[in-house]
Amino acid sequence: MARLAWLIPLFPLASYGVLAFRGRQLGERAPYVAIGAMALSFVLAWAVFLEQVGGASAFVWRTAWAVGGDRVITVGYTVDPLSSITVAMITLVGGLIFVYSVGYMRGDPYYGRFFAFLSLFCAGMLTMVLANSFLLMLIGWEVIGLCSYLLIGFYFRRRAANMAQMKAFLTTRVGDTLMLVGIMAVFWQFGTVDYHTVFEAVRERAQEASAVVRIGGWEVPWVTLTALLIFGGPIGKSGQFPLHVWLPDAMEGPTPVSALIHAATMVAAGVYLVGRAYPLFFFTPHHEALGAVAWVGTLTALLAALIAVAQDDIKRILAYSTISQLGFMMAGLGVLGYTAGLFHLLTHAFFKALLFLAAGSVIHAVHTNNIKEMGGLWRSMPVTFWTFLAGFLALAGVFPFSGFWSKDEILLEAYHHNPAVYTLLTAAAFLTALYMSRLVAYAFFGRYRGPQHPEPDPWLPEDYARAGLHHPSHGHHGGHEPHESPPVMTVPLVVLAAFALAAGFVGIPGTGPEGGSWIHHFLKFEGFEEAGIHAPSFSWPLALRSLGVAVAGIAVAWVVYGLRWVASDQIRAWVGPLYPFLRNRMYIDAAYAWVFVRGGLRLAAGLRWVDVHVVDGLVNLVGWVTVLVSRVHRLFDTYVVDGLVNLVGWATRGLGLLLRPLQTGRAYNYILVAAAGVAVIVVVSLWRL
Amino acid sequence: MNAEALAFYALAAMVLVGGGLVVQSRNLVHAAVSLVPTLLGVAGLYVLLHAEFVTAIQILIYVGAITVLILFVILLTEGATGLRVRQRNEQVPLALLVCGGLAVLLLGVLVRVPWGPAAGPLPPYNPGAVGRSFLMPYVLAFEVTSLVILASLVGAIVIARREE
Amino acid sequence: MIGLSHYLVVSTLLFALGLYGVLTRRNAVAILMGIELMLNAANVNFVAFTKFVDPTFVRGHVAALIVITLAACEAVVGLALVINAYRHLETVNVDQVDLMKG
Amino acid sequence: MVVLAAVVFTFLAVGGPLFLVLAERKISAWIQARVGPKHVGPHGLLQTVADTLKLLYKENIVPHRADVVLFSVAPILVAVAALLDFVVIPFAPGWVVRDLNVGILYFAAVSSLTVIGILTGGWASNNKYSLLGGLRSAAQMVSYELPLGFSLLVVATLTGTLSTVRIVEAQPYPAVAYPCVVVAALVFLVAATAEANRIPFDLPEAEAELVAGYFSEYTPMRFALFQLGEYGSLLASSALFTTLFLGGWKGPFAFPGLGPVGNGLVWFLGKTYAVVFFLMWVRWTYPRFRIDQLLNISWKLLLPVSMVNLLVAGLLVVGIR
Repeated sequence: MARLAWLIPLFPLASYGVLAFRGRQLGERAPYVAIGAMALSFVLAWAVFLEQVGGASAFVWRTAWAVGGDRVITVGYTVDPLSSITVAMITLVGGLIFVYSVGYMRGDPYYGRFFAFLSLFCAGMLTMVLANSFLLMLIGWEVIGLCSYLLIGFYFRRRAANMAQMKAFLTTRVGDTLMLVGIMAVFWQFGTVDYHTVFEAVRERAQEASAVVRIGGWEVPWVTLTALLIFGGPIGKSGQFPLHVWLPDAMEGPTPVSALIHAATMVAAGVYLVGRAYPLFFFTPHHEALGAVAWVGTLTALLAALIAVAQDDIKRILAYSTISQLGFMMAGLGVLGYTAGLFHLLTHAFFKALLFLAAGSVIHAVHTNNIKEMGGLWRSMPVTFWTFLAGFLALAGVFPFSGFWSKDEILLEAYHHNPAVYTLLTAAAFLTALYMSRLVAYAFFGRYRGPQHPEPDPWLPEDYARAGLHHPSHGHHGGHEPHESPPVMTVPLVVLAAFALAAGFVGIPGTGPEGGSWIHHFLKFEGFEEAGIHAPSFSWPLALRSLGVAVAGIAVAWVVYGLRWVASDQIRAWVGPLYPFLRNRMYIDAAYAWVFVRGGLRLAAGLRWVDVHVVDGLVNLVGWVTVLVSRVHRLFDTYVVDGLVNLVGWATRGLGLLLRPLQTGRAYNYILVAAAGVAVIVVVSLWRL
Repeated sequence: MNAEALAFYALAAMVLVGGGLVVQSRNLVHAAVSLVPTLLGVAGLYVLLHAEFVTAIQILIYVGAITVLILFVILLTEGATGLRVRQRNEQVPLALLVCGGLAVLLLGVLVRVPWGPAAGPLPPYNPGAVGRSFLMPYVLAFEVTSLVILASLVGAIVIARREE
Repeated sequence: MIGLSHYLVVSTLLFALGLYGVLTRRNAVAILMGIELMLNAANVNFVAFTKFVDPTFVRGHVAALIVITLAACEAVVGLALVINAYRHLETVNVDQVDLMKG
Repeated sequence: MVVLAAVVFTFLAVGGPLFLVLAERKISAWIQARVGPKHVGPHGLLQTVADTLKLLYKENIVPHRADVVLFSVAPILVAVAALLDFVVIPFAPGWVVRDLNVGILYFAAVSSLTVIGILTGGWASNNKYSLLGGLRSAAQMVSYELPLGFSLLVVATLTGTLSTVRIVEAQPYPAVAYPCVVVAALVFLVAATAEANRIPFDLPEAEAELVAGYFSEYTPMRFALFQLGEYGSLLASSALFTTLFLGGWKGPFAFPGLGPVGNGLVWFLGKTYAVVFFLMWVRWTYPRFRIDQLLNISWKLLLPVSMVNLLVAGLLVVGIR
């Protein structure tokens, strides 16, 4: 089966090809192509995955792609536990989101294009996961970046969407450039970009004193520098602090896109890459690259969770939650919790996709993104509510939902390897439960606060309105109570909810050999054993503590937002400037806008000022002076100089007449001379011989 | 005189007579048609040199494509009208001198240089050897050539199309 | 026995013929034909040297093939230029294409 | 070998096309519910022989102010190019004039010579219809050479050789390659029909527009040479199609008592004439394309399809290996 793994990304790619050229003609039938291709990939991916589960050994196929001297760049694919489980997750979640999109996007004038982009995205993502080398990975990486750009700006007539897509592309570009430099460094150091070869080399060099490079006064080991440069890519793609700013804005795209790309898969690409290149990070002196990963992750997790508490837009809350959870994963990987971080990546994909899709269903029903204008939806939208609740419980980390198991793993690893990180992550976990409960309380409980006659939908792009079309997802006319979405949208929710509930069971201790959990057995990093690092075993007190934290978060939120024993205004007054600080996203976006955007504009304006006043002034001055002087000179000129000039003119003309035949402007004359010249050179060289 | 020599002299004659007609014909269509025996003769020389693949490409590209293109352009522009127009510029005598001189000099040099024995036998299966050469040591040249093709393709279309 | 110098003689003569065509023709297409002759002469050299001097990697064949390819490119672009010139100036004689002359 | 080559060539040069002309007339007659030639010889079998004799006797006319040299050379070039195609066709095991290691490339190269004959013939006639026919023909043949070449490359990719004999030996193709082979075969068939200037691609000689295209001005023997070239290349294309896609001399069973060569000849000629019959059937059934349709089919349909096909074939070969 593993030999056929190269077909997995090809099906969506073929679907993209068909839809790109024939999407318009296919019209309403476009999704069948995309879903059919995804289904094929899904079957193949699960076959490969189950084979790996059954204990098949890792399989790498590669062939020479470009040969430059003795350096060979290979192309191929890797099938091992990590790539197979990720591929299985992507095809499952992706397939469900495709199905959901059939309902959500119905009637869109660019229906075919949407599925074409989604297909291309899946092709890129699967390529990136299955790649055997940094270069092929980079190709997939850039394809998904491109698709993210295209899909964020899918409603391309909306200015906000255009701004968001550019922001996303440019922000991630910062990280990608660093990563590209990192890959070049890898190629420079090892002469190849093949994962296997590079990692073997890194492992061997770990013992000897690694070469250092001087930056300013510091001596940085090569490996560390390379690892950190490569980590730049994940920082951008996975929305880690300080490059996280694009992710909340990316919610301008259609909701299925937010679910697929900006929650479940693409943003996880960075985490996956860190997992894939783990030896590079691990075999640095004192694991210092991992320390950086851990701290970036922790900081991101905490800050994003703080910001999420003060947001009102449902998709924005989920976006910050995504950032925060990605921070958890990074932190998990950073504190030597290889399995824990990747396990959280998988469970998070299920429950966050679920949350986004459910949120899309809610938006679809109530025509607003503001949770303060929702309320009481549990009665009118039962399926959405129950599935959202499942996702919420999983994200908050309530026993026995999947988030509990994976988050607990991360906290466990942190507790053993880095207590400071553990403390901060526990705080973040508390905040996670808090803001999610707030969201649920506002949106689903209380009474409906939405307008009875909603104004035109803010998510309705102008061109739909101009075309006299209803927004696909908002096909029904407003004016009455929201109601449940069609089955094509709710069925994927139910399936995802089942996974959100159950996917964590593979992390229960005792499901694997020797009392460990199955996931620990399946996804493990060989380097740990060599280094004598053992995964800490499950501990009840810690699990209870994290469960307690989650319950505490929910309880606090319930008291404030559900039962309203304490008015939220009061708390707002109480925390003082903290609330506006968080509400405005810690002013990070504003700071970037001030520094980079306004700075750029200021610089341009300054240069323009210099141009207008100084340069032009000088030029004008010179001009005036010249005019003045020239007036004086005019008389002199007319009589004396002109005479001279005419003399020169006549002389030149005479010379010109003399030399004119040489410059004929006819190429064949020149060629003749050139040929004669060659003959002369031959004669001369013969002479000297 | 053995068969190889016979073939060589016949082909050489074909090449040179054809080439002479190409540069000498007043009628451009005749000149272009004379390219055919010249190029085919060169292809024949390649056969004698055991370069089958180059032969096939020579015929396919030069005779089948470039000559047709040239004929096409002649027919589209002047056709046979060239008969009434002076076909040569004023530097014929000088050109004769230079070309003749250059040829004599080069011949003198080429014939005298001892080129040394072959470094080895030709690989037996030509297309395969050429392909391997293209994709292993000369891959950069190969790729650059493909880029040039693309550029000239686009350029030709842009230049030759009628302005709207 | 036909040796390297035989081929070199043929190619030299062919080259001289081509050069003569390039130097004396007025018609742009005829000049292009002269260039083709010169390129062919060079190719004969490449292939002959491959057989008689250096067969490693059949380098000469590779060079000849690249020359053929580039000759095709050159012909295409050159003829496109000719067509364009003819359309605007109604002549393809290079000494009459002199819009830049003062 | 030389004797064999001479025999095959003589047969093909005279017998093959003569028979094809008769076959075309008979088949067209059947399709149009006529009888066709029937007076000369039994069932009109000798009709084309008689026609040829008549053509030999008649005067060769050269149009006023035509270019005599090119006018005479053009038909010979066309006929010779068509006949040279047969050099690489393997008729039976061992029955091939030369098994070149660049066989199919050679075929493509030589068949492209026809264009020059047609173009010069059209020009040399000093007749605008002939010239237009020649130009159209050149444009058409150059356009269709590309898809033809790509389908040849598919076969070369799958079999790993350019030699026609080895290609026959490599068949049948592996089952996974069938989709590629079928697409390549269809592209080849269409492109070969176009290359042979046959209906539905016979614009260069469209009677209604151009009298008879590039050979309007040609009389007896030279006209016969053009016909020889046309039918010769038709036969050659069919033979190559048989070689590349239908297994050449191989057959599902062997006739007893014929030996390997006899069997090979029977199967090969049988398949070739079946293809010829198919092409004639098409000719007498379908109308002609317009020039824009013709060019669109080549550049917008056949070329992309055959390029993708080549890509898939390459992937398949890598995958199989």
